[in-house]
Amino acid sequence: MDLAFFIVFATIAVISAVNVVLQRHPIASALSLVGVMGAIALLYLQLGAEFLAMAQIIVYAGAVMVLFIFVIMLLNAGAEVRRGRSWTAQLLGIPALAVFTGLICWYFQRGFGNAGEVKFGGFTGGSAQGVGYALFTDYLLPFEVTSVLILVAIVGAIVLARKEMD
Amino acid sequence: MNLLDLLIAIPGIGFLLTLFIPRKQEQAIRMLTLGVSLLTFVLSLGLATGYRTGQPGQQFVSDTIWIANPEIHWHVGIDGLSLWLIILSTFLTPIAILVSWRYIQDRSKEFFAFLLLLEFGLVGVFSAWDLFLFYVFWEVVLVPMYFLIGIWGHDRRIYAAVKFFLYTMAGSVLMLAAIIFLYNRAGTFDYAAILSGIEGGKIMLSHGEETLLFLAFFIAFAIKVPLFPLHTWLPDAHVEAPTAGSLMLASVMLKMGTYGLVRFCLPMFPTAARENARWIVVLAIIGIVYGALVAMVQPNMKKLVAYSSVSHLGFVVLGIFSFTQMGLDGAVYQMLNHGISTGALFILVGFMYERRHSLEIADYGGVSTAAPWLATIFLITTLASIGLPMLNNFVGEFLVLQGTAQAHFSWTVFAALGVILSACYMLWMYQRVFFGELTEKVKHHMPDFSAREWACMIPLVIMMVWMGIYTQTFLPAVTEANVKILNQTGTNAPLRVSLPAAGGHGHAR
Amino acid sequence: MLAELAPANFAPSADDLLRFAPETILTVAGTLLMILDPLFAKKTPKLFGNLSILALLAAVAGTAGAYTVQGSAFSNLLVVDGFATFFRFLVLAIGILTVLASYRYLDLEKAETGEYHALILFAIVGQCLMVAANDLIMIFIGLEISSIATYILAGYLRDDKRNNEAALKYFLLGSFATAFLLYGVALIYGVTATTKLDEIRTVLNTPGNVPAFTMVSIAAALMFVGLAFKVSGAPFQVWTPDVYQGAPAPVAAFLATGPKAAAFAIFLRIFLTAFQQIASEWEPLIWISALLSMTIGNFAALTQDNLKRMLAYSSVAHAGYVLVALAARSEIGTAAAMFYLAAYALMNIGAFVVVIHLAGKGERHLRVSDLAGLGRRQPITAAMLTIFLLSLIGVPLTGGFFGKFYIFRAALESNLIWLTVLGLLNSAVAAYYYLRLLVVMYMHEPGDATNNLEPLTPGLRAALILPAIGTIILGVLPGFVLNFAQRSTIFGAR
Amino acid sequence: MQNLWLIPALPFLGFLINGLFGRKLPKFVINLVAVASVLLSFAWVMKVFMTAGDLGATPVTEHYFTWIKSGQFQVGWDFSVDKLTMIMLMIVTGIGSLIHIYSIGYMAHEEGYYRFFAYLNLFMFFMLNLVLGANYLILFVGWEGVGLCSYLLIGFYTFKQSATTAGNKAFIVNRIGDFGFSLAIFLIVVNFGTLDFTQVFSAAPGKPTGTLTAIALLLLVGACGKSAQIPLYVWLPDAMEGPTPVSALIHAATMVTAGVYMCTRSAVIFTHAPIAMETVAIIGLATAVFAATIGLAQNDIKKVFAYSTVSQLGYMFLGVGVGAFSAGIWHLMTHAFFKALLFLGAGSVIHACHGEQDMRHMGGLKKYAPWTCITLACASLAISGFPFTSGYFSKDAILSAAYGHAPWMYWVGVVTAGMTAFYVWRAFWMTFLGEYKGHGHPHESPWSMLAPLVVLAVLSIGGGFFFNVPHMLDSMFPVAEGVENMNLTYISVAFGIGGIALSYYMYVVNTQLPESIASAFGWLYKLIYNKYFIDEIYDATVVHPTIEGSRVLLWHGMDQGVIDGIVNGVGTQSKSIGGVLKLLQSGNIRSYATWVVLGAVALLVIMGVSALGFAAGVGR
Amino acid sequence: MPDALQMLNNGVPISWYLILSAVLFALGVAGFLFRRSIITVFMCIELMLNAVNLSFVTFSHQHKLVSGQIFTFFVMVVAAAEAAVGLAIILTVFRNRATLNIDEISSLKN
Repeated sequence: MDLAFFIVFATIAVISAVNVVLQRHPIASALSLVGVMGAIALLYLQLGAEFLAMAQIIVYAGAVMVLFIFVIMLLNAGAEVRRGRSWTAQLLGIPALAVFTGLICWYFQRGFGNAGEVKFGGFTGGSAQGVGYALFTDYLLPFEVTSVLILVAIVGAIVLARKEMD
Repeated sequence: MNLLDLLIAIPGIGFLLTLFIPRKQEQAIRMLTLGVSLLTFVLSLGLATGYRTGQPGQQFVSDTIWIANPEIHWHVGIDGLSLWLIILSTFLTPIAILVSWRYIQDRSKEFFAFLLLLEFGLVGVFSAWDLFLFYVFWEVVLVPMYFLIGIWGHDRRIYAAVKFFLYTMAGSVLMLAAIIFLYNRAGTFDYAAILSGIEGGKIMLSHGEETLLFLAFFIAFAIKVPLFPLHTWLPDAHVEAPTAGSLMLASVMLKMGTYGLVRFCLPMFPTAARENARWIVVLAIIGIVYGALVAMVQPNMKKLVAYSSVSHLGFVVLGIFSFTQMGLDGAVYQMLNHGISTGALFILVGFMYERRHSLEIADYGGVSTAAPWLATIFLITTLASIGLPMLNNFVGEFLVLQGTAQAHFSWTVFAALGVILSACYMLWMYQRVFFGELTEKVKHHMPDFSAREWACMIPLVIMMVWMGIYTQTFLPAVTEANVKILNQTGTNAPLRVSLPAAGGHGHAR
Repeated sequence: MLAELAPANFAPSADDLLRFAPETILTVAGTLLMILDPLFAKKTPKLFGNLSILALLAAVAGTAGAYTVQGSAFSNLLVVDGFATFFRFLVLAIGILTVLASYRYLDLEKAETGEYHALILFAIVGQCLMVAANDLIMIFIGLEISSIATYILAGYLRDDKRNNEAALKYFLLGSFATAFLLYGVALIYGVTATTKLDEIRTVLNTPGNVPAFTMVSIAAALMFVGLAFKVSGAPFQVWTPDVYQGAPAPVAAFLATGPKAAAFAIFLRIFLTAFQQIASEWEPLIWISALLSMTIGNFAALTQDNLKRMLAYSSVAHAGYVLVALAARSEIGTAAAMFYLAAYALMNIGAFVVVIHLAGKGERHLRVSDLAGLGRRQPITAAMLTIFLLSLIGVPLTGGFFGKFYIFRAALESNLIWLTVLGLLNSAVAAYYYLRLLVVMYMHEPGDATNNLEPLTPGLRAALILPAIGTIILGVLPGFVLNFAQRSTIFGAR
Repeated sequence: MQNLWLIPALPFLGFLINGLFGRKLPKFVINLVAVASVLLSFAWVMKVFMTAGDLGATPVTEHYFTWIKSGQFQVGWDFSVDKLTMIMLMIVTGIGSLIHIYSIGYMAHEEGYYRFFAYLNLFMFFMLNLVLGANYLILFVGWEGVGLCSYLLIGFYTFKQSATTAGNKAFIVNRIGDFGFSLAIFLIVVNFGTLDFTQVFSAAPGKPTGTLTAIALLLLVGACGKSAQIPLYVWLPDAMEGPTPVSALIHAATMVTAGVYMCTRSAVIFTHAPIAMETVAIIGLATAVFAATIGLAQNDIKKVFAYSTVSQLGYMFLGVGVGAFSAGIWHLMTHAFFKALLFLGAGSVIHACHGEQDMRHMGGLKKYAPWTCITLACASLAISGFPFTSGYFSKDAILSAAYGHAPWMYWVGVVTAGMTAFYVWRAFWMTFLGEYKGHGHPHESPWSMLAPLVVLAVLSIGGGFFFNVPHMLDSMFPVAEGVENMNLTYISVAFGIGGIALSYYMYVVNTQLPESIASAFGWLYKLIYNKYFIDEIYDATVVHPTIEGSRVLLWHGMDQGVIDGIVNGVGTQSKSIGGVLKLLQSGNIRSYATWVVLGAVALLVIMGVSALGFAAGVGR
Repeated sequence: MPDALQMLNNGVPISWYLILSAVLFALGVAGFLFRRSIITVFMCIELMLNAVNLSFVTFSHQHKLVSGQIFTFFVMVVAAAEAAVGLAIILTVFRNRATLNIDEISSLKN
């Protein structure tokens, strides 16, 4: 069932991602992105990252995407208008992207083609316990420092978003 | 701290001191800078009196580590080559200050400070015995001159200043690359050590490397000289610069190029120098004739003198690349001569500009009637410039051409054309400016020399005559240094002296 | 399972804490500023600047303290070695100068000073972390702290359209590039199963890992994208001019120096430790990038009329010079890059300070022609700018020259002859647009901008004179800094 | 020690005093200084002459100091006196003294009086240097120095455009000659390693003929410049713009003969270079004829004498060229007497006519200026080679030597002699006979001017008889095997007298004749009258193309067009490259992102490809 | 098709995961390049980060190490922080320009 599971959710992820790119309205994109994230969360489960799967759903698909949608609503952003254009992006972007994807995939296939298989339960270190342990021992410093990051984000959001008091 | 260190330090300190005088105190600034430069000059005479010919190596050496790694030394010293060039610099700086005494009214503080900075750099360039140090001074000189031209120059001063800076910069970055390359190869910046390393085979350069290094140095120097066809910055820079700027530029800064050729290009890369001499000489000769011809048709006095510098410096390069004792001696002597006589010409043209506010030849005429002494001194300078015997340039030109003749007679034939042409353009200019009917405009604007102007010119005239007649004051030290350099290039061909043969048979060629 | 996970020693020791002292000090100070902000912002706007300078000075002391106990900390996530210390000092110094340069600006623009300084301090925390990090995670987090803080700073004057645009561009493109960097990190992790630089190196040095090299190269290339973006090396420099131009001038000064120095630090550390084994592979990348950066930066700057934009292009070109040092991939090259970054930081901040001073309220006077007659109206300011410009050109007796000399020396020693020649010729081209400023400043008659120029405030004066002195010292007596740099090229892992 | 240095030093002292302080000195002091310095110098020459003993056997040589020393090459400031020098010294100081005295009167009313004497003294200094120099370089010093003084004195009237232009022309044409001379010096050093006369001459016989010929020909170029020989004679007629005493001293008696002196001095080299000798003779002869023909049709009294000088110098060269060095020097001396006299006399005439120089506006001066008339007659006789005058001896010596060398040269020379007599006497008749056609009242000159005329008249008549130069010099230059044939002498005398008679007929008896001849041979007359248009040809072929070529091709074309075009072009191109690069910076975030992606792709390709190769390499 | 069904039960090759992540990454890039709404563009960045996270977790599985997941964890945190700041920036832009079209935010150029 592993492969089937993968194929199903990978397909969902890709289709949602394509939808993110193709939708003209931000809300549609945002919802598609939630789909991608959900699919990826399930793949995480397969990869043995239980904690991350939950976090993905709660933090990403939940909090972050809600924030996005909130802003979209706030700004009343409608479907995008085709004004102004970038020839560079169109002319050079598509071939560049194609080559990029092709190359990376080729390298992956070449470099990790026989690196093993993924199966449910193949790795189980990604439980809340395992992750938590690592976070508070070896990765204590980044964990603590992340608080600075978040502080900065808070300060930034306040500084930028608040209206002039006076 | 020996005498040489002092000579470099004093102008530098003077420069800093000047910066701290309030700008309102213009007279004090002038006096201070003049005092500093005179002090430097007087002290520099100590080099001449203390210099011992016949003593090997450089003298007045001062060698301390400046930067430990990479090992860069404050290594200064002089030999016969640098001795007189240093004194030339210190000799001309007070004159440059005097020349600008009244002319510079705007931002005089910066002006006089820059002159001292310039002197600092010049003395440093000629005494540096460490390639890095040399490069530092080489570039330091660039800055004050850039400002002198750009701020106090004439109408197209900005174009001229930028052109001057970029031209020189383009050349000197190549030299920097070459210096670094040499350092990586030799592990030292010390000139003497590199020299002996090359001679002793400790520093092995492939043929291609040597040629490229030679060219990198050569181009930097050739631009500074300037050698045809890299000369076009010169007329612009000269014409636009204030008098003192033209003076220092022509008299001393151009010599940095030729000095570099003698000091570095020849002894460090002897094979490449010999191999490339042929086309360099051709360029030098083209420069001589071309500079003279173009000078002839200039309607602007300063431009005329500028092109004449191209021509004169062509002689110097020719002498250097003749690889003969006489040629090299002549070249070095010619550097000094050109410094004196062309410097004097620029000063005189400057004096005239201060009076008539024009550099166009057509705006003058009959000046000799209005200002006979000005005319007289100008004439003497003109004559010196065209190489009249008993004045300085003759000796240099003679030696250069003689040396060239020894190397390659046909070169001399073409180069000597320059001697004819120099008479043409200088005398034609002199005629148009000083002779003819005295117009009203000239009449009322042409007072004769003031005391200050006399003070500028008398030393120069004395030097012209002294260097023209009693060359033995200067030449022995120069010869001695050149012997060493030629030995390094391995090309000091002996003169075919044929004393009266007993049997009446001189040996055939 | 717990037993399996139990580490031998994870509780941070006292030394570990000392090694982390600068970051701690700055974080505390930043937080303190936030707390004080509502209380004092209206009454004593200068307080925050003063406090930040105190904090930064304390952090300098902390750095010095940390230097006395060199070594790795926090499970080898951090490594305090000479290299890290050098860059910590550097970013702290940049911070001090930025704060000095900001007093008058914030005052004129009536901007909130508390958050501003807090963000500067946090950005520096991030940079200090980056330069001392030994783990790609730490590098990433440090980088993000610094980046996010600077995204905000770039758009700090939120009612200014230029600020908005700068922030948006910086943010979007920055995140975009970071994604590439991360992808590279992921690949490295995939190949070597670690994110610690020294361990990566050990893995790569182990014989028998040959097939992995392709993947590592790809990873290096992707990381190169992200890093080159941060240091504005071509062809990832595109954002630089727009962002520097749009950002508040003191922030632009900071952007051009602080994050750049820190990014170069990790660039050097990653490529010279982790990827040392495949150096011959990535050398051509650096080579090309260096040449492109120098050329694009210098040539595009030739026709710029906006001072900030010109300085932005110039900073691209200077990134190119540092990349030359990196291309030399030797210890001398590293020392050269370090020295150059120090010299560059000083002269560039100095130049920006003059721009800040000149621009005035609302940054009205940003054109090159606005400098006209500065030499007459404010000779000291002009003289200082002259020193910086000469240093940027690379005239001897300034730090810029010695740095350039040292870089090209390293390059030649590694046989990068053509790169050296092209680089040097480039610096001759560069002379043109720096000279143009000198021309305008000294050789044109004073115009509107200079005639109404207010005298230098103490903060700006200090922010001008300190870098000027520093530039000269680096040019005349580079020995001290150079020795430090040379001693510090031995990375902690070795 | 003869203290030879005193000889030039005295005039130099005079120059310094007058030059530096002359403006403030009273006239008589200036006179005193100027004349006394030259007279003293003359006296010192005589003293040396008396006390030096046999100069032929032991020349006096004195070394003062080393002038230039470079490697093994060394030139000293050396003077030496041998017989040749002695003769030259006496001519220079003697005639110099006379002309200084004459100038007191002549220049009395000129502005810049002190300046004139200063220059004149300076000229004496350099001329004496030239003569005394013991090596080629010291000779060259004098050589250039006299050129300078010539320049200064020709252009003495600085406000006159024509005068200053003539000065320039003189200097520059001389420079062309000096170009050759200096090349000769270089060749000498290259081949001999020294410039000392004694060493060079003792080594010369052993050198290959080719070398010696080259040196000799180059020396000849120098001599042609200074001594106004074809093709460099053009400056001398123009040089008459200077005050007349200058024409007499510099452009007749002394300086212009320096070329002859130099060739004679280098006799050893010339005699070993037969081709060069032949060239000298032919150039001399050609110049003599050529200038004489021009002289036939000139109306300016000084121009007539100027062309006559050119012609006579041609004679001297002829003498040198055919090997009769001493005859050349003899003619140099007699020419100095009579030509100085002619010029001074002309000066007196011009003085009398208030500055008029055109002979058509003179006439009948015989009764107004009798002394001038008599002395000029003496000079004219001498130059015509009237028997037993000075010219008779020296010209005869040259012509007979020429006959010995090649008879056709003799015949050409004789015809030239006839022409010489004709145009000189033509001038005499036009000036002194007939009616006065000028303005104002002509008057005789003061005694300070007449006294030198008288002395010179005596020398012109008797000089050849008293001073037998070939005899004096026969230890240095053995007298050429002259053809002792009195018939030759008779023929030349006959030509001379014939010339005088013809001119008398044409200008006194039948005064209409010249005009009818002129109109009959219109084109020929025009050609001669306009000096064969040589100046115009030089202008059109050399001067103009050089100047315009320099201006248009070199300055505007090469310098400003090509070189600066490239330099500025690099600048503009750089800027336009910058402009293009700027366009990449479109401001659009999406295109920026595209650049990032493109860059990433490029890196991936490069890295991937090279890594594959690397892996393969390691794998192997 | 028992074979095919059987195959569905097999494990998933690591490379497939990686290729999936590459495809998602590329789609993110494509969105960045071709979308005009700033918010969508920003979301595309999130998509790219997710793709990267996926490969981290994959590698974590491959190496049986939790560190990859830790990395992912931090990436999430950073992404959240970025989202806050980014949206604030977008807010200010919108406030001043009343547009969210990325092509219109190009006044700083050349």
